[in-house]
Amino acid sequence: MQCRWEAKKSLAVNIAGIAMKTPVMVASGTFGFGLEFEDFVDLSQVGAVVVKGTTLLPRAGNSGRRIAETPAGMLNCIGLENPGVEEFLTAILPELSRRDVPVIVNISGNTVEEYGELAACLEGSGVAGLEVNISCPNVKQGGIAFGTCPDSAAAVVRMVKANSTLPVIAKLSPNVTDIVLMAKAVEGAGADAISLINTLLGMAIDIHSWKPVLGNTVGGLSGPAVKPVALRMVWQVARAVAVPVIGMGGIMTGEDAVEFLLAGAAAVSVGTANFIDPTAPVSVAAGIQTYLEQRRLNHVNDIVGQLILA
Amino acid sequence: MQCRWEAKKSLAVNIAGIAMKTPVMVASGTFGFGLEFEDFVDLSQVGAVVVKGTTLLPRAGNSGRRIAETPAGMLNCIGLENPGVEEFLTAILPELSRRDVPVIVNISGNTVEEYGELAACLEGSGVAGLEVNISCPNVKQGGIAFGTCPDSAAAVVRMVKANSTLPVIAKLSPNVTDIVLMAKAVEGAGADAISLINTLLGMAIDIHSWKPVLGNTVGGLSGPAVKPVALRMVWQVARAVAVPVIGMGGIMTGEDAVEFLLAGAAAVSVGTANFIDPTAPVSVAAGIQTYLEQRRLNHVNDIVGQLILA
Amino acid sequence: MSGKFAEPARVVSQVSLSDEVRRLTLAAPGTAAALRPGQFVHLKIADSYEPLLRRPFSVTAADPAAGTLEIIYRIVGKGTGLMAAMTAGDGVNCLGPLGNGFTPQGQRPLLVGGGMGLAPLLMLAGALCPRPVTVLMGGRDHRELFWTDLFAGVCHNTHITTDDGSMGRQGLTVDLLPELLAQNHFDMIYSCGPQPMLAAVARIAALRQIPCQVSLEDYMACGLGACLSCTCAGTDGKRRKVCTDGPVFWAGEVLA
Amino acid sequence: MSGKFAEPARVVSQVSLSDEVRRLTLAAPGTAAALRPGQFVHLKIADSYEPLLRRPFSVTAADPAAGTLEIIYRIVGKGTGLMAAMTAGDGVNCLGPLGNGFTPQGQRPLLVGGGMGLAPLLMLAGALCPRPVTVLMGGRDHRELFWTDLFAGVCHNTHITTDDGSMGRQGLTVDLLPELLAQNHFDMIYSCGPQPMLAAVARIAALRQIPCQVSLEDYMACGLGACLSCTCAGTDGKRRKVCTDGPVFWAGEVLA
Ligand SMILES: Cc1cc2nc3c(=O)[nH]c(=O)nc-3n(C[C@H](O)[C@H](O)[C@H](O)COP(=O)(O)OP(=O)(O)OC[C@H]3O[C@@H](n4cnc5c(N)ncnc54)[C@H](O)[C@@H]3O)c2cc1C
Ligand SMILES: Cc1cc2nc3c(=O)[nH]c(=O)nc-3n(C[C@H](O)[C@H](O)[C@H](O)COP(=O)(O)OP(=O)(O)OC[C@H]3O[C@@H](n4cnc5c(N)ncnc54)[C@H](O)[C@@H]3O)c2cc1C
Ligand SMILES: Cc1cc2nc3c(=O)[nH]c(=O)nc-3n(C[C@H](O)[C@H](O)[C@H](O)COP(=O)(O)O)c2cc1C
Ligand SMILES: Cc1cc2nc3c(=O)[nH]c(=O)nc-3n(C[C@H](O)[C@H](O)[C@H](O)COP(=O)(O)O)c2cc1C
Ligand code: FES
Ligand code: FES
Repeated sequence: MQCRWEAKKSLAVNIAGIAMKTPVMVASGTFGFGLEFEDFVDLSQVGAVVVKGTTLLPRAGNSGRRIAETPAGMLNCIGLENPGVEEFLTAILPELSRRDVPVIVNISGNTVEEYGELAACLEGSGVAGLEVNISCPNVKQGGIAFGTCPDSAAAVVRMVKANSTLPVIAKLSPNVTDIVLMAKAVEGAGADAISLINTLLGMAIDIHSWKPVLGNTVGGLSGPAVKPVALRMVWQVARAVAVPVIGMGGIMTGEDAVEFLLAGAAAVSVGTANFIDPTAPVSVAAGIQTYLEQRRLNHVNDIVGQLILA
Repeated sequence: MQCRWEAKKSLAVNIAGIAMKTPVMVASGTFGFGLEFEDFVDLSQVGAVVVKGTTLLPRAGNSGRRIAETPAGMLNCIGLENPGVEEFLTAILPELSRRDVPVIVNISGNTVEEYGELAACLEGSGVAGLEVNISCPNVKQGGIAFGTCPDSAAAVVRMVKANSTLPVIAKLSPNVTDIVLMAKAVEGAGADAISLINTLLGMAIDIHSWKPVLGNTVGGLSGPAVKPVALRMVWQVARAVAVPVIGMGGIMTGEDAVEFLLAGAAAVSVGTANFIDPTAPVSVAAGIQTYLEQRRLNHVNDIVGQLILA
Repeated sequence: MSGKFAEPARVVSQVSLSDEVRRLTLAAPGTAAALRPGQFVHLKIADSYEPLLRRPFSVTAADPAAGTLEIIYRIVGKGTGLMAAMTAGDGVNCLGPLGNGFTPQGQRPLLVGGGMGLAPLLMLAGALCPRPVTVLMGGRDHRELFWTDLFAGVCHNTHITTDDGSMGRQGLTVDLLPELLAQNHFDMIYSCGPQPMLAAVARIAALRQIPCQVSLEDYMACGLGACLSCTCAGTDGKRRKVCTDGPVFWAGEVLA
Repeated sequence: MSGKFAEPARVVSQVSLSDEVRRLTLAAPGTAAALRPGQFVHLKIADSYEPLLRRPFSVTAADPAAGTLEIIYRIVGKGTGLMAAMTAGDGVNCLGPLGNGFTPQGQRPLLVGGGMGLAPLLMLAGALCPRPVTVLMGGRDHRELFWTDLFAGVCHNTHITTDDGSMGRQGLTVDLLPELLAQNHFDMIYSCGPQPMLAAVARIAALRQIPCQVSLEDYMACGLGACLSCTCAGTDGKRRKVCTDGPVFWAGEVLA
């Protein structure tokens, strides 16, 4: 049953030109194409729908087991299963576009050129922006490599910018020594916003079979377990770059979101939370609204980056 | 009340020349100097006691709040509070040496030279080995820098080796892009064993005060939450180096330890677990013993590195 | 209006059916009213991050009037362990009804279930009444006897195999299946259980040209078709989501 | 043999003392027999990683014969929230007795406690009997009235301040303290409560040259002196571990 709730003006934000009714977006790969959650969420009350990672050609993803629960977290190795950009444009977007919510397409390529092609395909389609996934740890080619080297990350972003007039969000991998270096590289390459974190690379072993639990041996860790790491990186990046930062990693409640906002995130995304509470994007936004009201604050921007250091 | 349990021969291992009755050591900083746990654990049944990070001069550590609980984990910013190597040698080691357990000293320096001096101080003291902490993320100088750059990590290890005849264990930080690169660097520099992971750098924010929860703003994440990341790194390192690997990060049970052993760890350490169950080093070892017995395996080495890949 | 709910549900009662198996009755009126045989619920067991994810269970009975539904589950891990400790009044969050459910067709249906795979078939058997329903059930040993009692009320004929022969015929359901098919004129087969059993049932059904539906299991995060944790390869080369395209498929759709 | 235990303890009973405060009685025979006033226990509340760490609580009474001990706690977060839901028979793991405890000296002791800081003083008051014990207690408002009843049985004189004046004198304990000291001849002060209160009590005690012990609180992981989560600066420049060197200190040792 759809959760009836309407965002107040105090939650409205604008991220790199994308107007959102709330600062709570949904994280790519955790909310499908949005329509799957309409039984529970009025999409017009979601900040933005970031759709599943999309590639030029359809992908079947990884074989074998794809998820494993871990303490306060989960591992996944979906492997970018998706219908491909063509199918997205013809079969999914027309329906999704009827909803009053910005649609952001998360794109993934095997080569710098593929990212450019994807951006070009999506030009003029009516989507609100592109999120460049340079960080997905599951794909053996590409993925991890782009996201862990400042030069290649910058090259991807430049290529996407060159092929698009849309706002471009660069999504960073946390599996790096220096997240600020990565953030500055993509900012320098023209990214209009930066989102982080993608998943931490992890693993689980079945002690009965002596085999990895996941079909792909390793997978990406998400959920509450990673929140401290995500928050630290968001804080480091937000104080180092001028473009808006979209924070994510383990956000389950309005309180969690407030931590990210105080750390400097201009907006947040909920990911794993959607699997536990299908109304999460709305309940987290409502939690932020309550927080603001209790403190008689007029607008969510009044708390963004307001962390007080000793 | 001390937990009465005796390790069978099937658990005995030898790590870089250090003979241990069980493959379960205790992680530096989580077990004090060992004596603090004698009410609960017979130290002679612990693989090895790795003492609190020790520096040349005494250190007061960080001010403000030093720990915060997180989902299935904890953050700490102790800041290497310790009595200094002199006091360790004169006031603590004589008593600790009376126990039938290898003592490994975790050392931390601000410069490459300090590591050398520390190693020299500990030469001939009767300790069983040195663990070189190049990874503690809490100390503003040194610490993090050494542990995240292969060259400086190697320089530290070389210096320690040059000043010591003891087995030298290099302890790696997980806050790096390429853990295998770090492992190979310290192996190349002469490390006799590699231990990992130290804590993941994280943060928490108090949404009531708008301040960081921790006195040091950021701190190190440990406990079950980090286990998937730790296990992945131990697996990657164990298959890439020839020296023995000591695995740690979120080990709470014998089953957790078995995962690390299958991934290739020759021994494991329990850290945060000691705070929840003061008998952890023994209960984890007992859990491994039970696991071996149930499968009629003769020795713990029968499972080390036996992960079956598809 | 939509037919899916994420409702705070209360435990009405819980009974032991064997050492390891329990029947849990939940008050979840929205789901109970909308649910069809073969659909499942996805339960958030504790208001905690341990365990984090929901747990999927087939529904064995639903009473729209009373607003209750029943599941039968085996205690296997953390989540089911916590469930086993629940008593009347305890809360869970119930997401459902999920999945497509069986197509209740056929005048002489045969149900083939192995182990906990009998759960969704139980509600189906009830829905197929008063048509004559035959069930072929396989289990490890006589401790799964409770299934016989449960199906007795809704089925005409019950055939049993156990791995150790301690109840019914010794062997697997699929060992008995050809015989049963030869002796009867079934016009529809429904099956749920371990993957190898489903593959064998589907093969035998295809040989005899009897339409066959199978209910699959997979590891699930969202249960809503969004995360792609649970997809499997269709025989046409396209992926199927077990949680929304299934869990019930025509055998030929997913089994070669 | 050692005096510390990590014992599986059972809840004997739990009663509400106010909206937010509960008294929990635990069966923990080893700890109950060994514990002295001012020591504390470190409780692992649930057999789960949520919450992960133990929680420290002062003991307000111990009955070695019955093998039980009592704590009085305020519901403030996750751990105490779970504790509040416990009923007789539920289990916790009890690590204790921890810390050093008070030095029970003085013939005319004064106990000064603020809020939950009254907890360790309650057991101390009982141990100081039959010496005449005076307690000066401070709280937010009349909802902390229950402390008066608890101390009534063990103290000769009870003085009360509340922030809002809804019970006793309006103001802080330290506002009333100089007056009390002028009117009586106390030869020992014990204090526990918020840091600013302790600092003020210590200052006033030093002026009057009355020996004073304070009981500190800090965030704790191990409770055994191993992790250094809880250390504070001593006035001599050396660090003190609140969990093992304390929680009770001579005021001059830790407060300037
Ligand atoms: C559509 C569907 C219907 C099901 N119906 C029933 C039923 O009627 N009765 C019954 O006893 N069981 C049923 N199962 C299996 C049931 O979901 C698992 O036994 C349960 O999730 C185990 O949880 P746990 O925490 O006790 O085990 P753990 O092993 O601790 O679980 C760890 C993780 O693995 C998942 N998991 C473990 N086993 C399975 C499994 N067999 N299938 C899917 N996920 C699994 C859990 O959901 C969890 O995410 C069904 C599964 C599916 C997909
Ligand atoms: C020696 C000692 C004795 C204490 N005695 C009592 C007592 O008798 N009655 C009572 O009500 N409280 C007492 N406290 C405080 C009590 O430990 C906390 O209120 C409790 O840990 C809060 O747990 P929570 O999970 O409900 O709160 P959360 O806020 O969810 O706890 C999060 C973390 O912070 C820690 N924490 C939170 N508040 C405190 C605090 N004030 N002091 C230390 N750690 C804290 C918790 O232990 C946990 O690790 C004592 C503390 C110490 C150190
Ligand atoms: C099942 C699953 C699938 C995901 N797929 C993608 C993806 O396709 N592209 C992407 O950039 N991130 C993907 N992510 C990462 C999330 O978008 C998000 O960055 C991460 O999960 C951290 O947020 P969370 O802890 O709130 O889940 C996926 C995460 C999960 C759990
Ligand atoms: C409170 C605390 C203090 C620590 N101090 C040190 C230290 O002094 N030196 C060091 O190398 N590692 C230190 N560590 C890291 C641990 O030794 C270990 O690497 C880490 O906690 C991961 O293991 P765990 O998850 O089992 O705790 C400390 C960890 C904790 C929690
Ligand atoms: S469980 Fe998420 S798509 Fe099926
Ligand atoms: S709590 Fe660990 S030293 Fe005090």
